[in-house]
Amino acid sequence: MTMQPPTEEEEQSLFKAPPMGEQERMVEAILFATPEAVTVKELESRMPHGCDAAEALAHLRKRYEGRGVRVVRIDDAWAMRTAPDLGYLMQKETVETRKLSRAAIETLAIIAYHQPATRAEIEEIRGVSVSRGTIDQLLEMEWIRFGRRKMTPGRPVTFVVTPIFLDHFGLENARDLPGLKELRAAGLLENRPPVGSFAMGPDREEDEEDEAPGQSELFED
Amino acid sequence: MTMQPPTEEEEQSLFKAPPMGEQERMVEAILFATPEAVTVKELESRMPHGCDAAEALAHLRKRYEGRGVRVVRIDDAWAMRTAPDLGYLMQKETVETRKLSRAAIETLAIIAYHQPATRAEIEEIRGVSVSRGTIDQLLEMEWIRFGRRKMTPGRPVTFVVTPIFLDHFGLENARDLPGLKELRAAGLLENRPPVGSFAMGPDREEDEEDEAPGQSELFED
Amino acid sequence: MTDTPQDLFPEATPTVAERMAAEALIVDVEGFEGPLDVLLTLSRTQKVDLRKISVLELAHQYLAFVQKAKQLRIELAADYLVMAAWLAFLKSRLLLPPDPTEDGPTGEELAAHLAFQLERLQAMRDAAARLMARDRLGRDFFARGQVEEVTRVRSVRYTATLLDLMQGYARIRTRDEFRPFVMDRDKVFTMEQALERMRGLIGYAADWTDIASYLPEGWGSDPVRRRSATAATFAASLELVKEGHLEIRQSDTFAPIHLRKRS
Repeated sequence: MTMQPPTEEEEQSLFKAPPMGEQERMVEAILFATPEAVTVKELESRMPHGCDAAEALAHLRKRYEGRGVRVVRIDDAWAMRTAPDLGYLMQKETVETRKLSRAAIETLAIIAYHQPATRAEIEEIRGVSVSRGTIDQLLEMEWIRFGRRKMTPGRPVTFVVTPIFLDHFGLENARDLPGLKELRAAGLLENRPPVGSFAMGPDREEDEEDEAPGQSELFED
Repeated sequence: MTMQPPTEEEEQSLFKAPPMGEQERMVEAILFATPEAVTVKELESRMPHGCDAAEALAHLRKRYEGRGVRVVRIDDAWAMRTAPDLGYLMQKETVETRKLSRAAIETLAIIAYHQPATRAEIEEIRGVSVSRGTIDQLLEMEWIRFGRRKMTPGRPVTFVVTPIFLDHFGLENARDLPGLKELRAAGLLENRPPVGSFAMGPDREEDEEDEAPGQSELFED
Repeated sequence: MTDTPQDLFPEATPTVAERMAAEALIVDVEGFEGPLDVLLTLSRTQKVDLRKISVLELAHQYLAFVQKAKQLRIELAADYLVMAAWLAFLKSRLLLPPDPTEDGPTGEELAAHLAFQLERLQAMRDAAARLMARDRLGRDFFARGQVEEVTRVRSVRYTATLLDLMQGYARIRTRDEFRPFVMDRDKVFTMEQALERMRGLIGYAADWTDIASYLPEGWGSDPVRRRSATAATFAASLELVKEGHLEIRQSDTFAPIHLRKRS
C-alpha cells in the first residue's frame, strides 16, 4: 500500500484533537448510549485521536450537577444514572431484584467490608458455615468475584466485590462503603484470630477440602 | 391506611405543582430511563399533580440543543437520542487475531517451497482439493499473489509468495526456507505414528488432537 | 412455669423476662443462624453496649437455653452443644481463680474474644442493613432505558508463525507413509473398467471360455492386481448376465467359471 506523504498542514490537523466542547459532547453521547459504565480508556479508544476523556468527563459531570440525570463514577469507569431523589417517578421501570436471604446479605456485607475475604473468614465472622448456594448466588449476580489467593497455608481463594456491585449500590469505589472508616477505627475489621485452642465456628478443614485445587485458579485475575 | 384530613393550607401546597426547574428534571429522568418514547399525557400521569409536562419538555429540549444528546419527537411522543452526527462513536472496533487454518498453512507452505505453484500442484501435494476460500484468504492477506502462467497445456495460473509474506516470516527470500534435511534435523520431520496409535510425541499431540485428519477440510472457508 | 429448674442455676436466677425470651428462642431455634446468632440475640436482653456485656451472664443464659431445649426434647444441632460445652468451660475459667500452672489464655481473654466476635457480627449486620438501605440501581436510580446498538466492527487478523509453516510442510511431506484409507489406484481394477472391457469382448465369445482369459493384460502376474481384476471381471460378468448379454456356468465348487455370449 502506498500513501501520499501528508503535507505538514494536513499532519497538524490530523493529530489535532477536537475542541473540548466537542469532546464533551462525544463523552455525553457515549455514556448516554451505554447502560454499563465505560472506562476512560475505552472512551478514548472510541474518540478521535488525541482526546482527553478525563477532562471532558470533568466538564460533563459539572454540567449535569443537579440535573435529573447524573454522571457517576464507578471505580475507574463512568456512567449516567437518574438522580436517586426522582426514583418515585420510575415505578414502572423498577426491576424486581431477587430477594436475597439474610445469609446472602450478611455474606455480601462481610465480603465488601473485609475484602479480599476467604470463606473461612466469612464463616468465622458469622459463626456458621457458608453454603455453596449463597456464594453461587452472589457470583451469579456478579456482585462478587474471585480475588487473588491468600498467601496463607492452603492458599485459599478470596472473594471481592465487583464494579456491578458498586454500580448497584451507587458507590464510587469500595472505600465509600457506609461506615467503613468507623468500623476500621473500632477494630472491627481486623482479622483477630481466636484465642487458645478452642477455635469456634465450623471446621476450617472443610474449606480446604471442597475446593478442588486449581479450579478456582481459572477465575483468578 | 388512614390519614389525617389535610388542613386547608396543606391542601393548598399539596396541589401546588413543583417548580418548573424541578419538573424539567423529572421529565429528563423519565425520558432517560424509559426505553420507549413517552407521550406528554403519560409524562403528566407519572409526575406530581399539576405539572405541565409540555412546558418542561420545551425547556429540556432547549437545554439539550447542540449537546451530544437530543430530545426528539417521535409521533406524539418524546424520547432522548444521541446526536446523529456522533453516530460514528457508537462503533466499537475489535481486532481479533486468529491462527490460520491448517489447510491455509499447508497451502501457503507448498506455495512457499514450490513457487511458482499451480492449484493442481498444490492439490497433488496435499492430496486433497484446495478450496477457493483458502486461496482467496491468502491472496487477501497479501501473503501470496498470482505469478506467471505456466507454459503447460491450459496455461494454468501460478501462485508465488509476496514480500509481505517474507517480511512477516522474517525471510530475505523464499530460498531461505529450511529444506527437508534441515527440517528433519530440527525434529520437524519426525515420523508420525500411524493413526490409532496412542504413543504420540508431546508437541505433535496437540496438533493431532484438535484437528482430526481430513476434518479441517470440512470446516474450511 | 413452676417446673423451671431454678436450682440448676443457683448463681443467677433468670428473671421472668429472660425465661420468656429463652422460650421464645427455643421455639424459633430453626430461625437462628448458629450459636453465635443465639448468643447475640441473648446478649440483647442485657440491654447494654456489647462492649460492656457480661460474658459470664451470657454464658448462663445460653446454658439455660440449651437446658430448656433438652427439656422440651428439641434436638439442637451439634454446634449448639459444642458452644454449650465451651461456655461451660469458659464459665469455670471465669469463676475459678486462675491456676498458675495451666497454660493457655485466661478466662478474661476468652471472654474478651467472644465479646469481640459478637460485636463484630453485630457490626456486620448493621453494615449489611445500611448497605441494603442505600439508593439502588433499578429501584431508586436508573440506567439508560433504551440500549442503543453499538455496532461492533469486528475485524479478524489471521496469523501464523514460521514454525507453523514448516510444520505444515513437514506434515505434508511425511504424510504418504501414514495416510489412512487411501486406495492405491494402481492396483485397483474397477468394475466400471471391467464392464467396459467385457462389453467390447463378449461379441467374440460364442463358445464357453474361462473367465480368466478375460483378465486385462498385465493384471495376471501380481497377486494383488490379479485379485482386483478377477473380482471386477466376475462382477462385470454377472452384470452382463443380468442384462441378458451373457451366460455363465460353473461345474463344481472352485471349478473354473465359463462365459458364453447369449445367443
